[in-house]
Amino acid sequence: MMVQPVLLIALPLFFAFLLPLISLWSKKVLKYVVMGVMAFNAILAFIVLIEALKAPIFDIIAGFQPPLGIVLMVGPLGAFIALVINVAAFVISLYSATVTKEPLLKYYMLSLLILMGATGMVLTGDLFNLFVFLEVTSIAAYGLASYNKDRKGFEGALKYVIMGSIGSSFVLIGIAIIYAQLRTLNMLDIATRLGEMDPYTKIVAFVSLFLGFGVEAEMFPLNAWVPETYDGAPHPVSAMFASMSAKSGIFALARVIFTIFAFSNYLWFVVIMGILTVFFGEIIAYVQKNIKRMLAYSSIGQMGMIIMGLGIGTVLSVQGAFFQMFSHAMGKALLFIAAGYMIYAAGTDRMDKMKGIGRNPLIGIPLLIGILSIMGMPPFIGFYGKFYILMGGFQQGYYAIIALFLAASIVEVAYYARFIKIAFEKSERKYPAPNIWVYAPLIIFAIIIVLFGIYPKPVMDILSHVAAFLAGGA
Amino acid sequence: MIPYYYLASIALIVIGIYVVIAKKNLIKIIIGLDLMDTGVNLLLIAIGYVKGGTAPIENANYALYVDPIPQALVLTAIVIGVSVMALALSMVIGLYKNIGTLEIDELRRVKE
Amino acid sequence: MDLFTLVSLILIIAMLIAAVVAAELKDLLSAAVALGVVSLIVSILFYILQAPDVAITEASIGAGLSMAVLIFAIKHTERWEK
Amino acid sequence: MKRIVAAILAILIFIVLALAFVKIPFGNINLSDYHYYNPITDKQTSDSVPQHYLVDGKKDTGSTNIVTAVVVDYRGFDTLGEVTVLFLAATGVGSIMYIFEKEKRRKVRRANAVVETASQLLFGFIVLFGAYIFVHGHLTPGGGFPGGAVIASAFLLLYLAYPRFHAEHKTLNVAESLAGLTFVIAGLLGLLISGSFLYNFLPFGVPTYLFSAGIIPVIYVAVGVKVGSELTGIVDAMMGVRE
Repeated sequence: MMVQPVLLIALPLFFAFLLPLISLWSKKVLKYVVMGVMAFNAILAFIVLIEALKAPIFDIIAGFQPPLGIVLMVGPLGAFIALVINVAAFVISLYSATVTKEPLLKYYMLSLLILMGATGMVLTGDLFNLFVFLEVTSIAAYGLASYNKDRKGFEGALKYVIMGSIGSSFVLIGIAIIYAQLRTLNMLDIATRLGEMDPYTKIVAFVSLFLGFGVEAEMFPLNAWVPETYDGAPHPVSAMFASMSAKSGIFALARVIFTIFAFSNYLWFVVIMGILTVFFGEIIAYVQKNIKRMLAYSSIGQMGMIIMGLGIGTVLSVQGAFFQMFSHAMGKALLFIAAGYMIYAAGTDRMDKMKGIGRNPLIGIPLLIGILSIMGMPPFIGFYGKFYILMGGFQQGYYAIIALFLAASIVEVAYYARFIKIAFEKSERKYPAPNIWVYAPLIIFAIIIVLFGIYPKPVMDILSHVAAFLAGGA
Repeated sequence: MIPYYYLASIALIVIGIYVVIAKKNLIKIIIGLDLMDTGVNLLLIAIGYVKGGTAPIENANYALYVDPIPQALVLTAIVIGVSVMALALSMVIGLYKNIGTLEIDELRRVKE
Repeated sequence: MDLFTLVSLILIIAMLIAAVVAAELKDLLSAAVALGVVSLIVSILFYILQAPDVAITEASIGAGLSMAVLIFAIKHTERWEK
Repeated sequence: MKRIVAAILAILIFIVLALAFVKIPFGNINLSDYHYYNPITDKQTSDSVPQHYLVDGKKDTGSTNIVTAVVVDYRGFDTLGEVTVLFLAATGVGSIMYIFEKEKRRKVRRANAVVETASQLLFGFIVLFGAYIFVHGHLTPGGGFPGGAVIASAFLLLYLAYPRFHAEHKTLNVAESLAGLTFVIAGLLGLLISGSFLYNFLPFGVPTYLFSAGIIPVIYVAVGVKVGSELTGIVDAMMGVRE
């Protein structure tokens, strides 16, 4: 049976509108409804992926041929990232059961809608529709970031709102410039007729869109919001940011770079932004004492690696970038969930007060797997991403960039090793045992990381479509 | 020669950017964001204007209409702008109830 | 210079003055009112540019409700910028 | 110092953006000069997108207001996203202002009798006017968003006249949920009937009549109710006068 990709967007939206009515009947079932919807959505995303592997799907909305109407353009890579986002959302929704702060109804509505926005950003094939979904994702993220309603939460969320609004204004300026010259909004239509644009105007449009989506993709220097927002948000929400909104932002960036502007002579600009982002993130992460801030800066570093992989622009490096998106979505979500438990168990967010917290095997083993994967050790999934980005860099002869990249990786290994040492140190202190909503998501993520680390062939098969993506396809 | 409508809307955007970067009061910053939004909206509508055209509502006396798409886009953008503004303002109120100031400098000082 | 240009230029200059006033006034309540003036003038400009749908929306949402929300927020916090 | 940096940056952005608009004419455009490309059939056409809307819009959608045709039908998916954004904002504001609900209300002065009586009189008329705007969205300028905003402004008037007034929260929530569900269900019905989401499956009727243009009036009524109740919810939360 043919599953239309639009269902991936319509279903969470339908249930988000339905939740207030369900809550009139019973408040207890809400979390199970949300989990069920997200699980079903992940299954749908899997079916869409299988179909997209045969041929890219064009899902016409409202019955008008593109570019007259909006079209969803689902290639294998888009479907893959959508699946990653949906699986991560489902697993994180298990951990969301530990959230007890009221108003829970609003929390669940926002978490369904951030999923809807992130999925829509990945699937859509229309530039203005991409902007609308960017706004859905980021406004849901603003609401979730300030959910704790304490000082840290409001500060982080406000910073995010200000940066995000500037970014979305720039996206809109880029859209306006492109529309003024081409009178169309469909991505493939724009790509085909890009030659009609004035060269200077084209560069301004590219830079506007690039900077606009760079805010969501945590690119330097637009990432000042990241540490405070991640730190102030509830723990499941930090995991959501790392694995959902950041991933959809980076995919939108890839769309801008490859699908719309099939640029090859300006890619060095992207590489430089990427390496700056890597350095900014990793160096500051090294000096952090607060665990969530450290993870947030490390997240910036990882996003920088992805941007670099996209910028190098060979098939191999872009494959690496997409693999890195997958491994980062899984690994960072795991680490944020683990960090959430540790902050709860240790009663503080300072790392030096967490001695011996990993000695409980239910926490320690997934934590170790997650850290090793993020560090890029074989045989976990994090290895392949970094490895392919490096290989792509060698092919293109970016030796200086590669040296810097390796240096940043060593810094990353250093601070994670320090953290491992603290977490597994012998200590007299007793920590409360985790409940099932904590260790079940950890174990699921750990299984995914190990499974695809030992047997990466299915993922590599999907990523073999990168060549078509680079050529400007779906 | 750059048309004055474009210059005016870009000037509005730039005033907004200046306010956001230079001012230290949170409500002032939000006013700056709103100025930016308004500027982009004016830019889009100006792009869609056709000299001698009339509003795109069917009219037997006219044959020339302005471009309807930017108008549809701006309709969306206005609503998004007011949503962001309301959300940001409620966060400002929340922050004020927590620490009792709107100035970024004082906010930083309270932290230490 | 035709009427269209003349009226547009006058309104644009008024709009920019109101924007600068909104940006520079220390009294946030007055700044909010100036912002409402900007929105109102922009909605007239929309009407001149043959976009009545957008003009109605901007006048009711941009100039009306968003200003009301801004004034409520100022009422809950402080009126003067330091 | 910060002001100087900001001013320099602002002037720089101004110059860069202004130069980008040198080649973009204002007003002197011919909409049929642009020829769009259909990526599915892989064909270049002799038509441009706005020209197609203006010429065939009435035939395609049955609406005489082409902006409405674009907003609700051609680009209806954007409008669904936009409604979601407003819903999110209302949800977010509700979630943030939740803690302040228990706060003690300040002593409020009653507004005078003239304001109270006038707002009672006007309330009905304003709501009626808002409803008129969104019901006739496919015929005249206006539509769901301004209509909803007008309805919200009627409630705003009540809030100002009666400081103790507050809208029933459950009713607002139910209204906005039902309106949102109407929109999504209309979209899903289109998917079931013709295989494409948000397809305009109802008969178009005779253009310029109230009951024409298929699902456009249905969606615009839903949008109007939703926008009205959400903006009222935002105003209600921002007033902070709840017990």
